[in-house]
Amino acid sequence: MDKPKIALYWCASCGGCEEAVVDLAEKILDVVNLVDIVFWPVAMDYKIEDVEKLPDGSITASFINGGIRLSEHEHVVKLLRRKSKLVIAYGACSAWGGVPGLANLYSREEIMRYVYHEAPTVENPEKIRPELKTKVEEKITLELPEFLPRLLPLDLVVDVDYYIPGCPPTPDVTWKAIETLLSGNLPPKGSVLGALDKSLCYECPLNDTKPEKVLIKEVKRPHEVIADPSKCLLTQGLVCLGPVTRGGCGALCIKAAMPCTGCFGPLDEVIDYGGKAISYFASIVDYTSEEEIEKALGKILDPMGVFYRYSLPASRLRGKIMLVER
Amino acid sequence: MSGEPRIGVYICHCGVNIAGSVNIKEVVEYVKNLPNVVEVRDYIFMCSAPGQEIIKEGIKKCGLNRVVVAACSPTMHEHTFRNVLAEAGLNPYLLEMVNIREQCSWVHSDNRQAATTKAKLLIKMAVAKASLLEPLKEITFKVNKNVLIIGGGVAGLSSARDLARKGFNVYLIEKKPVIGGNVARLGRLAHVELKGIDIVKELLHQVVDNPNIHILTNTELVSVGGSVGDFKVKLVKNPRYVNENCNLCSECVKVCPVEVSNEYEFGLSKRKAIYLPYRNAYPPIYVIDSENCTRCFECVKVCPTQAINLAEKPEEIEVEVGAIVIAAGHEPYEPLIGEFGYGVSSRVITLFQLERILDEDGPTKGRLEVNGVQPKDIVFITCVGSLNTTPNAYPYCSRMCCSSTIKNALIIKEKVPNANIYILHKDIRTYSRGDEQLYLKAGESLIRFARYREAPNVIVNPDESINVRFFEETIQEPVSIPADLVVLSVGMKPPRDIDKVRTIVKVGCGPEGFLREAHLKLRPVEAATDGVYLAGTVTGPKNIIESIEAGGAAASKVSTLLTREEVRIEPLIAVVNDEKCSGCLICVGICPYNAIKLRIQGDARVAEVDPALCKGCGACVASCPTGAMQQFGFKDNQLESQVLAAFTE
Amino acid sequence: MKEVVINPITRLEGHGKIVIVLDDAGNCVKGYLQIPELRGFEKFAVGRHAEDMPQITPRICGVCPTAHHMASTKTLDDLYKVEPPEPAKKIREMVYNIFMFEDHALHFYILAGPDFIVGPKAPKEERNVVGVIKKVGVEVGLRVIQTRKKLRKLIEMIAGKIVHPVFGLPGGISRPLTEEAVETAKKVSDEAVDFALFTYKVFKDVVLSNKEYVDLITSNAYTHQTYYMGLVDNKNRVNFYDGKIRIVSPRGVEYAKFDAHNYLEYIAEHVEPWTYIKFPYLRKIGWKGFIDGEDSGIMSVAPLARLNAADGMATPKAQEAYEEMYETLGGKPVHHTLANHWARVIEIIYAAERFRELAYDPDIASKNIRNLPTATPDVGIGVVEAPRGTLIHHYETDENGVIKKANLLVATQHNAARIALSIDKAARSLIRNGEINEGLLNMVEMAFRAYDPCHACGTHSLPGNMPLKIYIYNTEGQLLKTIDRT
Amino acid sequence: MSQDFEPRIVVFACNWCSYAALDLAGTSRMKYPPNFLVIRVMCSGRVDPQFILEAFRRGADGVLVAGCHPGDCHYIEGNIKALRRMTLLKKVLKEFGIEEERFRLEWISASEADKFVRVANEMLEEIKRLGPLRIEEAYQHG
Repeated sequence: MDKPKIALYWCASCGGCEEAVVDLAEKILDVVNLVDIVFWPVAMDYKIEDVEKLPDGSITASFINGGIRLSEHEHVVKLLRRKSKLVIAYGACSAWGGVPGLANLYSREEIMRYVYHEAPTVENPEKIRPELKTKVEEKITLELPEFLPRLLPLDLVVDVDYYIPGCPPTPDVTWKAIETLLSGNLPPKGSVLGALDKSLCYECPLNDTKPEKVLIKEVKRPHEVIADPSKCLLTQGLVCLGPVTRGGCGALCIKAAMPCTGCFGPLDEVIDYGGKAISYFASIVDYTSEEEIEKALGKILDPMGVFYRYSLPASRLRGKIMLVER
Repeated sequence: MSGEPRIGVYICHCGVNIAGSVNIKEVVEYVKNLPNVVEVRDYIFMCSAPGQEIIKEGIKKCGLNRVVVAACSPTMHEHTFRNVLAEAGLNPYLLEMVNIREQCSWVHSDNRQAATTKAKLLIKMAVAKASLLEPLKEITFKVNKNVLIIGGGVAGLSSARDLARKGFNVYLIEKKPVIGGNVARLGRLAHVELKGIDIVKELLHQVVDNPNIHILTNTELVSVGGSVGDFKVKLVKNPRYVNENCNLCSECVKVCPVEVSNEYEFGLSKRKAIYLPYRNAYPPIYVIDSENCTRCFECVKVCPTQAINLAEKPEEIEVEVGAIVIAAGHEPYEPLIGEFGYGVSSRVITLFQLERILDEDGPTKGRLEVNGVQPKDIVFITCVGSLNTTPNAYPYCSRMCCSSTIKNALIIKEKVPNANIYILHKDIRTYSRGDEQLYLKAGESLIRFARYREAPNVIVNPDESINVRFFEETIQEPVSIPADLVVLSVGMKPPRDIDKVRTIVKVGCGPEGFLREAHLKLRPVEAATDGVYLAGTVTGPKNIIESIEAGGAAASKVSTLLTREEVRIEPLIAVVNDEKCSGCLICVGICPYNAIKLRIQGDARVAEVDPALCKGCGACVASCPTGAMQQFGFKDNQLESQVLAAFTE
Repeated sequence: MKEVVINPITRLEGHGKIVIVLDDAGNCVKGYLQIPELRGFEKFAVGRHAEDMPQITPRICGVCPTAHHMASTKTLDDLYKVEPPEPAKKIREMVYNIFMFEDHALHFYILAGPDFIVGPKAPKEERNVVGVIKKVGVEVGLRVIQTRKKLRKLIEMIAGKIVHPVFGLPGGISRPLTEEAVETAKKVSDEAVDFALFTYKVFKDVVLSNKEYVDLITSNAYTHQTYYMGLVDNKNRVNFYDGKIRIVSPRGVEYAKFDAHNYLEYIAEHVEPWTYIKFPYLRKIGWKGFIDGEDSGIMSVAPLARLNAADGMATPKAQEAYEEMYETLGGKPVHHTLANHWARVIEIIYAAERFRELAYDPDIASKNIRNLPTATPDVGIGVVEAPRGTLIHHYETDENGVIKKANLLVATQHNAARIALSIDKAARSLIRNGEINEGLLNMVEMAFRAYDPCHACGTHSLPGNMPLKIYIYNTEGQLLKTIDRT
Repeated sequence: MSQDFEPRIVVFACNWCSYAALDLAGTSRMKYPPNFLVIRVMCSGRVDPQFILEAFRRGADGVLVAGCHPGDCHYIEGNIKALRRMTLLKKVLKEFGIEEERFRLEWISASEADKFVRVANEMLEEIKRLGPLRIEEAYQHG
């Protein structure tokens, strides 16, 4: 019988997800023997047109990484959805928007203006900007895809069957997910593949160093302390999102004495990662007076960058509500 | 049980209270089309017997598995309707109430349309939540048959007596080394040929030889865990340094070099560091106050029975009880130095000091004398420390002072027939049985009553003589009375460190610091915390009769609880999903009741909620980072469904 | 007029698109490279905690995250005016050289390999890693995969994560090395040096021994006379981690040498309406359009540029190879785009040697890895040499270290203009009289691939052919015909 | 803003103080605007910021969290936990571009029906001035 057909595609991603796949190293050859890759722009030169020729639903699974930032991304993922039995959001950007999703704190106009007009190196007296259509001297028109007003996670554009978390997913997580998919008995739609159903604390080597009551008096920013690598970072005052973040990465950052920033995203019951994160974190700030609480939490000057670093476009409010767009 | 939700919605008119400003018809039509709703009924009074029948009938006929009642506030009738469900064979927690009276019809009676629209939305939200309700099992504990009574005054003693007689095991703890509280030091009482100590003795002798009663003096409360029916109590018994072998031979007292003023005699006499607080004190054993003792060991040397052990250490005691009675009593109001000349002249004393002086067992063996001289012109001033007489006085009436003042005036008249006695009062409140007669008798005995509004001025002259000046309200003239004894009828105030006790047992208090009842009129001897009862003056001024009554009342309340085999508490508590819990410990630090512990499960730790300790605040749920912690009746999805329903059209 | 679209070609942080315009005679009159990619990092950096930037900016590129992480971390040192302890600097530089080594090695074997080891005109089914392995032997192929794996594992041990490292903090790094890491580093560094020298041998045997390739390298199609930019140490030798920015003219004379703090004086960016990428150029010379020569501000970065901009290499074996290249290609500077591959091999040797020097330095095991900042932050500028060229980060913050302004000059960007030149020139000189065959198109792509734009590393990494389709439109945009390269 | 705009405001009220205060407002026949929809919780400490974000997401023009005064919490310190969370949530809402007038945390004891009425009127007025929070529109493409 035919090998399952697989497509891989990137949207607004950094390529780290591709690296993660390449980091399967020898295993990647096993994968290749098990499946037919019918579309992978990064690796092979099949064209979008080739995909369009395929019958609907003929691709077994499409792995899509990166958020939806350009009209082109939107177009391709809709095409892949049509052609695929399963669509899998691969990596944090595709699942919740990822770091580039922080762009949702600014309007398209603000971004364009800064990048092409205001950045200190830019010399652009005629205030030129990239245009969707440009007629060049050779009298042909060069086209660019539209830079959408918001970055969107994949599941706000097409129906998503499974998620593989991480920025990027570790080879281990990727491999586990692939095994699950090949195993035949698929988990319920919407499941997260390859990772744990518990938070990072569950697998964190420092979890046992916590005192019985985890309460903190002083919030510290990473550059302010030399953290003790053998003690729970949260109890050292660092904002560690391990408790609210899905486990499965192997606590890599913690092992480097850096707090978890949440790239594996929330657990199933959580509807707004950042909302849950602030709820948990604020709760353990051990003060009772308004002033002291305000003072302690005042150390966090960038709640969005800290609590929504990978999930702003998937948050309940998606990003900043632009007055200009009201 | 649950399965596909089949919801019945029952809308109450509450006469015109709801129907008057909410268009019930319109609401009924609207509700019919809500998801999962299979029956909608309205009725003039849902809480009435026929109303309840309508619901039971619906549950049976339409096979409902969820019920929404739109009526008054749940605080009013949630229990009523839960019982209705139970009687119809449905789990009582499959009920959701909608408050369309207090929070809708009554506040929007000026806008029928708005009230109707709001009622619709509120019901819609409730229906959404109801679809997600789950059957819950009430939490039950076996009831422990022991009782802890805090305070060895007459209220505590009478509680102890009654409970012990009913066969319950009683632990009676008293902070002081003596039992009997304030009453034990009162002299002759009104209407009866008894002294305060006789009352205490009488109660004691009904108590001490009862094997069910364990009296612990010098004992204080350390902590209370658990809840109604099943409290875990930690006590500490401070050393008395003298044991039961003591035969009161008083050799030790003779050799003790330390002499201090005796607080039990209100400073009227001195005592040694080893002492008996007052004559006939119970237990009849000397006690050493470690603060003043110099550890000279003289007493140890002379003690013929080797009853003294200075090495004695505080002892931790743990007891398990089903109920707790707080009978911590009160303290007499202590006038400030200079207040009515108190502390300035030894001729100015309080009513309690007078009680001691007139007591045959007291420092003067009952002789009325001040500095060795018998006073002749005696002025009582009532309402000292009460009725805002002075800036730092309490606002309330202390109830017993008027009668007690008159009683003592009459006793003096007996002892010193030619004494001139004035009683300066704001108002005479001899409300207790027989006291009015005392008042009349006093009049006949030529005890003079004068009324003041502005606090009298007690002038201590250089020659130690005293004049009491005040404006007499009846004759409307300023008056000055020479006095060689001024008695201040002081009121009652909450006992010192009552706050320590009430925070340990978790009981609220009123503005003056007396403990607060669950309901002033309906539940006067119960605290808001289940399983905790209040007896005697700890809730406010009372006379002896009232205190002993209260003790008895508390005892009978306790026994109704303890005669039950088990207690049930609402299961609206936190619960952990082991599959999701990651053992991060966040909840443990959040719980105010230490109700969450970690349990090893397989290779991992998971949180575990102790249903006996959890009070169902839900703080741990909101702080749980994974959503593993939820609260029955208030789960995330249930609350979210209400939010959703409020908007999605 | 006709238009040929090659879409997508190998990637540069987003899909690259080559558009080739033919005149009616079928001769190419213009080749365009379009980069449809924009995410706005410079804008949404505003409002972030500065110390988070070393974790945010690597998300610009998951292929060279270590470069962004390091540039950002150095920018924080500068921002908080805190000098890391020597051991911390050495550990950072070691990690950085490991990264440069594995990134270059991967490119040489897996991306460029097929072009050179197998041959540009060789049948497509062989022009991939399998073909490379056939040519150099299976054990070598495995050795490539295994070495890469070991190196990346080592980086993970020290930096936390390989893709998007986390260990950089102002004033040093987050934690000392574990004993395991110290020992592994020594062992692996020895292997790295052997592997580097072996790679150089392969390059000489397979590439330089083949006259066809050498001609290709030196062919005019791939030659542009532009300025060259790179970091140099105090002896003007190539350094990846730190140093001054040096620029030499097309004639090879030093045009400028400056501290990164002054980058704004020298570098400006030009905006075109038909692509999202900005084109950096030399501000003082100015933007003269897509032309090369001394009067055009267009400059070039990456291996060849670095070697051109420096006077030599800081390690012995690398220095030998350096001299050998310039002898062979007739002195400095070398303008042949494809010589980038050669330069890259030389840098592989340098990276390996430097890695070994540091791995055996006792400081690496030191616990003194951090100085806490005390100064109030205001402005910070940091620079490193990414595999693909000079990378500059520039942040301005308030007194609490919250970003108010950010400017990022990404390596590949510096090459954007020259890449555009290359595509145009290659297309024009290779596509004549409507003759568009696969070999030619691949050679057009080679012009592009020589710069090792991000993600090219993925290309050819799988067995199987790599078809390329060409669409020929008329100016009305009607499809005239398609040429299928399979 | 158009006068016919009737904001919809969600109230999370703790069972012991604020919910009782709302009942008291009723029993005392006070009047307040009908725009407030109450969700009852046992303690303000149960309120998860996620609920508030969800409410705004679904179209709430404002959200009020009401609990017992500090020190009066039926559960000792639940309201303080709410205070901690809402302090941080306020910062986040600001970043989301939601005006501060749209979200309030108030201490309302069982006897302070009048305080609820005052707060309700204030909130309504301020939110009417701000106009509706049209989140969906803010995310239309183009």
